[in-house]
Amino acid sequence: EDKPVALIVSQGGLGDQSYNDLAHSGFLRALKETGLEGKAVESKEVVSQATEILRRASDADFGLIVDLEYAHGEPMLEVAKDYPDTKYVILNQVREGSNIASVLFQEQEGSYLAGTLAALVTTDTSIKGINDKPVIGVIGGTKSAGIDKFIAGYVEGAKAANPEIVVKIAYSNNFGDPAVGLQMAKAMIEEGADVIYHVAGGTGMGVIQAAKEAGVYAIGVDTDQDGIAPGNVLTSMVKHSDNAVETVIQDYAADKFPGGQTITLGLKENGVGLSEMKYTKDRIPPAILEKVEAAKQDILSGKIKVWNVVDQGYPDFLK
Amino acid sequence: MSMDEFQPDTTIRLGAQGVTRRFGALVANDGITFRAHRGTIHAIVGGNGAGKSTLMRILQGMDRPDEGVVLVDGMPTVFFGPADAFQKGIGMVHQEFMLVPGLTLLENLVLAQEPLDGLRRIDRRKALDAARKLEREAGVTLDWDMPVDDAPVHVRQIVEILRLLYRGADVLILDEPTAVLAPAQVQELIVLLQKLRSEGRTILFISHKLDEVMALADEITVIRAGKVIGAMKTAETSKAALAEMMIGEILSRPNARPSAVGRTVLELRGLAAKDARGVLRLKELDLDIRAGEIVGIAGVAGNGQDELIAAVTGLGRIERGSVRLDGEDVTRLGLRDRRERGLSYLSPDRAAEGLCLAAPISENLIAGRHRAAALCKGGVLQKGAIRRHVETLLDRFSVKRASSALPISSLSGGNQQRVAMARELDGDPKLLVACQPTRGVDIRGIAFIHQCLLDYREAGGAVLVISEELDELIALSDRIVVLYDGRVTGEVSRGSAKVEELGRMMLGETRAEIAA
Amino acid sequence: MSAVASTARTAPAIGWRDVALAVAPLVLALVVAGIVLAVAGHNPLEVYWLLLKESFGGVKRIAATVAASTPLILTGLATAVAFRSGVFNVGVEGCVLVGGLAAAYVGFTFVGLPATLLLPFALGAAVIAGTLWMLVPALLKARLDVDEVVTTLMLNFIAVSLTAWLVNGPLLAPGSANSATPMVVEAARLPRLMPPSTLNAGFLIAIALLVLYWLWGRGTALGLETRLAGLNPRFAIASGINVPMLIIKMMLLSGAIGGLAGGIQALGTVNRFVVGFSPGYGFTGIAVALLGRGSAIGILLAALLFGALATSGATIQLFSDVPIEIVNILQGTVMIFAVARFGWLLKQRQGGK
Amino acid sequence: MIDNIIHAAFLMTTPILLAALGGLVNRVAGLVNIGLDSMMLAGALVGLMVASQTGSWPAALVAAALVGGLLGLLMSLTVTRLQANEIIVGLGFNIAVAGLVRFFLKSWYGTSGTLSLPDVAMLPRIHIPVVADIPVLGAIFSDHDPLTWAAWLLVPATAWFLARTRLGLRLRAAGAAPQAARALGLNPLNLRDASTVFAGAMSGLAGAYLCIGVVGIFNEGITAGRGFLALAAFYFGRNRPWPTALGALLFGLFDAIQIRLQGRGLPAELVQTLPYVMVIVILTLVAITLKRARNKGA
Ligand SMILES: Nc1ncnc2c1ncn2[C@@H]1O[C@H](COP(=O)(O)OP(=O)(O)OP(=O)(O)O)[C@@H](O)[C@H]1O
Ligand SMILES: Nc1ncnc2c1ncn2[C@@H]1O[C@H](COP(=O)(O)OP(=O)(O)OP(=O)(O)O)[C@@H](O)[C@H]1O
Ligand SMILES: [Mg+2]
Ligand SMILES: [Mg+2]
Repeated sequence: EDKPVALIVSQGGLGDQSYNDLAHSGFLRALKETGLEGKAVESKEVVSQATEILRRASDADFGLIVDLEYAHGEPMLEVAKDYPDTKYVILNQVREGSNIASVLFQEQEGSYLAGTLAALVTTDTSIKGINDKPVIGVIGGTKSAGIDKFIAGYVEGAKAANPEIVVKIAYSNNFGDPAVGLQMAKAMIEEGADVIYHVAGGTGMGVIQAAKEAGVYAIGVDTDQDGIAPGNVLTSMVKHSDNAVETVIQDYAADKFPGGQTITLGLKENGVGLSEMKYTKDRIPPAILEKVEAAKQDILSGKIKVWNVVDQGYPDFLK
Repeated sequence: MSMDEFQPDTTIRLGAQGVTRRFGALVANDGITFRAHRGTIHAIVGGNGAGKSTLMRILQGMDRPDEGVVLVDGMPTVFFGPADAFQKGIGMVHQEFMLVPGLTLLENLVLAQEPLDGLRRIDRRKALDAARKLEREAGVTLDWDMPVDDAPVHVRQIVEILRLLYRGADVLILDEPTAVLAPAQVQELIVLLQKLRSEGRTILFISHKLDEVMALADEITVIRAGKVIGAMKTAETSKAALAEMMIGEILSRPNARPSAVGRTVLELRGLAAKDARGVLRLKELDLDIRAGEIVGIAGVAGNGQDELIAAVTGLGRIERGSVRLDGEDVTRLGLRDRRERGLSYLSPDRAAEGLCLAAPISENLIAGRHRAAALCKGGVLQKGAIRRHVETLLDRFSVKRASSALPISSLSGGNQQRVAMARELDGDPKLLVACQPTRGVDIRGIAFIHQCLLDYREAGGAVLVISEELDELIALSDRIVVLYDGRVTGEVSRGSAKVEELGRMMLGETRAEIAA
Repeated sequence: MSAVASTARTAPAIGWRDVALAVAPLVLALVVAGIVLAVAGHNPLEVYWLLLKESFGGVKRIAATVAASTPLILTGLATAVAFRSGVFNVGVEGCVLVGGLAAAYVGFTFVGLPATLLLPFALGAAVIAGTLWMLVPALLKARLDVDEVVTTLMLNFIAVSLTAWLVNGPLLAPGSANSATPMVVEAARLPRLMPPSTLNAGFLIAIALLVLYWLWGRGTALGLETRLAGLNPRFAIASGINVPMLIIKMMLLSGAIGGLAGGIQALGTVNRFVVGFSPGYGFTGIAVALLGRGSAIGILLAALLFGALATSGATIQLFSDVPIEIVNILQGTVMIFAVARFGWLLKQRQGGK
Repeated sequence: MIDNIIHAAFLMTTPILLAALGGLVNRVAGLVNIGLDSMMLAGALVGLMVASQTGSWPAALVAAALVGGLLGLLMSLTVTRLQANEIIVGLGFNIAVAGLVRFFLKSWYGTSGTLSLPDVAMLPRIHIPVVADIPVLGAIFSDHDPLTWAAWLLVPATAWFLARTRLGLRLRAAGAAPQAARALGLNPLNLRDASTVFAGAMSGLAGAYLCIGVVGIFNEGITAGRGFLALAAFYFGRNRPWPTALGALLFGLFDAIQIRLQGRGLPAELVQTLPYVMVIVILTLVAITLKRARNKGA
């Protein structure tokens, strides 16, 4: 195939420092590699204009349309029927259709490991900046199943590692307000939290800033954010949605488009996981790292099935 | 005439040379030429809309002529804004008040020429000293820290004049300064102006009240429809002559034929009311008005008139007492319900309350009555019916207009007042509360409006007139009730009323005391 | 507030000179945005041509533009109604949200009902929700003279959070990764006018309301009273018009129309309520109302203008490298200059007034 | 706990307060400024850039104020000279400037959304030795940055400026009665422009505060509608500096509280509405008491 590719950016647009930016980077990489034409589309009205945009792209005969907007699930079904020769990709949900490929991420699995690590670290006062209180935190960009999927995994992992653990949960209600992220992290640090996971895009920058100021630890998300505040970002829950986008585009270029299939990216597929902890590894006692590694193996082997809020609804420990 | 033939005459402090100012099709000033000599009081008279204010605005640099020039000290001059005029010692008190609400009197006095202290703050003490000095010159005393909004009109008037003196103006342009003043206050003002003249200042004085003009002015220029009709020394003319020049005809005085008084329409008992600031202004007032009679309220502003109006119309709340309208107790009802029961109210404040200047003439004319069955069916306005109704009314009250669809701001003062009057007399109400019915209206307008009121009375209507014009009250009222400090201190019936006697009663003397 | 005063006025008869004066600003806006485009290395003319093609080039695009302007017509109308009575209601955004959610809720809950019942029911729910949302500020304004700008602005923020909570907890669609209700059933969806375009019967409703508004403004007693109260409350009161009651009525009406806008969006376009449901229709509505000088036709044109920018702004990205921010800059400058008056250019002095 | 809340409250208040005071003066002079948010955003970006370039926070503040003021001037001219409707112009500026900022970030730094620069000079915190250890007082007075102090000192200063100075008086006149001001030879339009420039400068500072006072980075969403909260604040205060400051403080305080109330059972979304609900509640209570008083009075 050589028809051009369209990337439809989801709400919040590019510059969200997470989901959209990540997918976009994969998109650009793929274009370079495959030499395909491609355009990214942003719109404040991406939700209400769903079908209009999808149809316009299909009419303008783009061969492949990668859609990051979650609310485009149903509209895509409708449109895809009318354009059998156009290929569509939807993320974070499964949509039937021979010309639709669905991509699912198992963020909860990576988050589980982050939670395990955090819970083990937070009571080990031998580590610089750590107090003995079994208190950790997590800050979500908005209260939604998509975000709580991360948070549930994190909490589950933490509880598994230390039943006594207290996990502070807060939502910034905004993916682009570092000031509020900083305030929320500070509030948690006041209450003894010394490891704080953020699932809040740009707002998370404030969380990392707070960890740096207070000499405690943040956990990054989506990309490897360890470098943003070396030594104060314990690890990052990397989510390779960029790779996902990149691969489907390459497959499409090679006429191997996985139409009708669902691509799942979890620990096993190396679609999610913890960063290599460049700046913090040596501070963490090997025992802890081993425990985390063990948990990873249990997930891979299926011994541990991490709770998925999107499929299974809210678990009791989040209610 | 061209400039080179023009030789400056320095006895002319301020003047105009062929000044023309157009507003669209309308020519407000049409080649006006006049001269005000140094140290004199020069009156400009003319009907509403004759073009007086327009000319004055030009003389003060607020507005620029389309043709012609302003003369300062005999020299043709072009102003770049009022600041420029102040530079040349020319200041103006505008027809509509030009004080800044929310500021104190003192702040208004010094605004735009504030005395500063070392820290570049406004120096309150310097300002106050200046104010006191001006006070003494003017022979008044004011509470300078009072917010303008609380100050009675005559105080505002004085502040506006003092402000000009403060700015060092030696030419004072006063556009209808007496329109809003009570007789006593007019006297004070006249004295003040004469004093200022004696100090060598030049004054341009505009008024519709020819007595004042005759009493005050040295020279008079008459304008009609934007043109100068004549200029003369006061000594060489008379009221009648002026009136004829102003409106181009001789008016027949409105005459009040005796009319049969009927049932009691308005009955006030033990009325007491406070003003906005909670001061008891109306104290135990009883008053009856019967069908077919006009009752006038005389009194110096601030003796309870406003509260009386509020109480009768239902616009304000009262402390004690009762109000009966045509036998029915309406004490608890608001203006709306009282209007439905036959009350009609001509507001003293035409611009802010009496009319909606931005709205078309027609809508001003039907506002409030627009739901009447004839004009409105099922909430839908009957365009045809309304147009006919409006045009008939406008013609009956001979309102000069380009089109009834134009905003009413396009009408002259007098014509605006006619519209207001027409609306209130429409749908024959039982009681008309007419406040300052001819404020700012020229003699032709006054005559017309008085006739309307008298006709209405003859037709069996009851009228409560509140006015600061004693002549007006005397001309209209079957009974004049004098209001002093919230109480009725006297009553005079038609024929037996004399201006000076009333004037003294208004200052608190009872009839008996005056007789003695 | 001056904004109110300026819109409260009824639009005067439009002459050619006015047309010229009305077009001049748009031209200026295009010039300014053109400079930005040029700096960004795009050919302004090409971009404008593309925008034009993408908004009005062909039936499909026109349909898209009209569809995009439907909610703006309604929010503009909702705002204008309040402005007429002298109330500066900036809370239409909130009404859109609660209205949209209410309609969606009915649409996916009472699945048993036939379209003939369900659709009116759902729209009715939207209207009621919007009306109730304005009740508090209306009463506060009319009875206690609490400034409506603050209260309605605050209510917007509250509406965002409240709806977010509802669609994420009680009303969350199972198996959904972001806060969204289930889809509304077919029976609850507004019929599309020219499938596959999302242009739907909601547009007809909007137009109908626009006509009603026009008639109401010039032909009815209530319209007259509203205008007078907006222009000069003291006068209105002195003429025996019940102004507080009028203010309540108009604010509730404004809320009702705002709610309807949300309902139509939920039942016609998005077919559910989801976070990010309204990209600020309420706020654009303010611009639409003011830009349209409060007149029915003006509102229609302004809504079409912004609708066109919204649709074409999104789709031109498929055919050029013009990024969304450039489109935003264009939208902004159009807004700014579209209300500029150039009367002063043709020397026209206002005298004393 | 309480200390932390108080301290955080002041932190969150400062940007709103700065912008609100600017908007207040602007409105007193007769222009309602809906565009504060845009000036904040520009100020934030420029503030960060200069703070990183020069490594001096005063320079950053000056730059932020300048760019804010410049935007203010542009906005004012379109309103006063082109007689454009101030509300739309404000909304338009918010959209256009947001676009410009993104455009600039992309074309200049090749990033979108967030900008983090090396060695940004953050605002210093002023630690007051003894006071710092006193419970509540410490939180109120100690460890705040210069801008927070400036903001609060500006409250009485603004009140004094409007009441006592020549310019203040003239601004009030220009707002309350432009015709009268004109008749006295003042130029209401120029005065109005001046006030808008001030509002812009203050908003610019508010933006800079978010960037170099709170977090060391810029994000296109960093103002998070605070310009509108500022608007609400000076409407709340009915143009009087102290009540306006109170309004701003309400937002800051209840924001600080809601952050700490989260995860205590109540749904986060509802807790987040606390500041907005409280503002309405308090306005209502004030209005009721006023009405009571009036009814007694007359
Ligand atoms: N602002 C305006 N715009 C347009 N036309 C106006 C305006 N002002 C006045 N006119 C018209 O110019 C004509 C002259 O008005 P003018 O005030 O001279 O009437 P008038 O004879 O003085 O009436 P009156 O004596 O009752 O005031 C009137 O018909 C009026 O409608
Ligand atoms: N700004 C304006 N625009 C249009 N017409 C105007 C304007 N100002 C005045 N006019 C009209 O010009 C004519 C002269 O107005 P002007 O105010 O000078 O009359 P006047 O002699 O002062 O009347 P009055 O005695 O009622 O004050 C009137 O018809 C008036 O309506
Ligand atoms: Mg006149
Ligand atoms: Mg006049």
